[in-house]
Amino acid sequence: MSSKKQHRIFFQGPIPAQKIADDIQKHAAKTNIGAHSIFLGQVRADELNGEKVVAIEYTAYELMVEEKMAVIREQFFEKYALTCMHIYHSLGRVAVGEICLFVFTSSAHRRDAIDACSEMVETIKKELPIWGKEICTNQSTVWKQNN
Amino acid sequence: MSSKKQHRIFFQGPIPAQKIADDIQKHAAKTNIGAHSIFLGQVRADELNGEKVVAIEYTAYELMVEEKMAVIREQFFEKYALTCMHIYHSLGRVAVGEICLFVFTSSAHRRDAIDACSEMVETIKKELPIWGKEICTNQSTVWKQNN
Amino acid sequence: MGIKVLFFGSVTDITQVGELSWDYCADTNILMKGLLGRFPALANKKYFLALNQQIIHENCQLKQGDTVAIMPPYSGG
Amino acid sequence: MGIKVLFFGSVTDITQVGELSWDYCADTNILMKGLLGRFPALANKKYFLALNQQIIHENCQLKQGDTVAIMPPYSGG
Repeated sequence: MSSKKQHRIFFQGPIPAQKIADDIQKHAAKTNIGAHSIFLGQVRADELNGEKVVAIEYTAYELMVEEKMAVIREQFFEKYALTCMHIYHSLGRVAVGEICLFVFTSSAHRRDAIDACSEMVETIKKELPIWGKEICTNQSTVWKQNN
Repeated sequence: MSSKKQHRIFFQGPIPAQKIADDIQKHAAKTNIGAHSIFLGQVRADELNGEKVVAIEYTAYELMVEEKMAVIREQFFEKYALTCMHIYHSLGRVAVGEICLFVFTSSAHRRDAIDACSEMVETIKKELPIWGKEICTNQSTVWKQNN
Repeated sequence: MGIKVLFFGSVTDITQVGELSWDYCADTNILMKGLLGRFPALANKKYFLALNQQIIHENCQLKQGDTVAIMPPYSGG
Repeated sequence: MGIKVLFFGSVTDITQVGELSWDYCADTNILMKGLLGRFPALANKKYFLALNQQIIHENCQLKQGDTVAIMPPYSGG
């Protein structure tokens, strides 16, 4: 792990749509890519005890996330023929309608990018020490639970 | 079919990264969405008989594509709990490194968007009367074959 | 009106045109016989037929103004 | 140096702090006994332990300067 480049995945606040466009554009130069798969998590206006969620506030055990991601990245590049993989997760407050997770995989042929992206979303939810606190209209808060 | 809104999927030339960002941004107002899944097809610099591909030129039986897509859309909205689904396919010339296919599905929970997007990519390749002609550096051309 | 015949993809390498008007004929078998007479190289092609935008797998009756498309395997995406 | 203890997510609702220094103790069982004494509500929580960023499932020896994290189920994404 120590020899691996640490990939920072955290992004302070919401992930702007413009960043997604810029990241896609950057890959135009990689002409061995035939397929990109992107997953975006968007904060949903759920209702909790009759109160609407207005934002989620994310915290994480950042050092552990980075160490885990280095191992996970390695596993994914072994399992899938990926050209590249970029992952961003918000920290701090992300309002309803904003993007909190951005997973971006690229490969020569479509199945690698698609399958890796799908598996990575599940892996992030299951394996990374990140917590979301849902903040409601009346300022009450509920710790998010993943399913 | 006749009662269904026809969704135009064709896009003249390459699909700009900025369009993708704009389309994502438009969905910020739909606060029942929790997940977006995006697939992008990018023209790859394959080598054919020792010549590099520089572009693909797409043609389609447009009327049949539109009629088929109306039926396929209906099937997907029945099968998956989607909030929305947008599909764009290029017509005409798309150079290496440019985007020729953009599939964008959104749902409250991630599996619907991810599974629908993945299945739609396969459906497009298999079911839509669209043809790609690969154009090489020496101007020779080869009709693309899907696998 | 006759029959409108459309050609797509690599089939147009043989026909050199994307569309032509064909004298009315009773069914798709007769139409294809005529087309193969005019474009013999079609015999070596793999293709599907669509009648009025619907794929057909067997001989179909034709009526005036119908559209028949001769399409090689798809390669979109 | 002692042991650095980190709290995350809903566990911080109980501890009110995200981090504290704890006197050195020999293993994680002893550490948790001490923490449960100080934060009795932890007993009703579901949580995992990580020792130096590695999830542990059983009692582990501790050494000076180790970091132990008390983490409720993850809810990222």
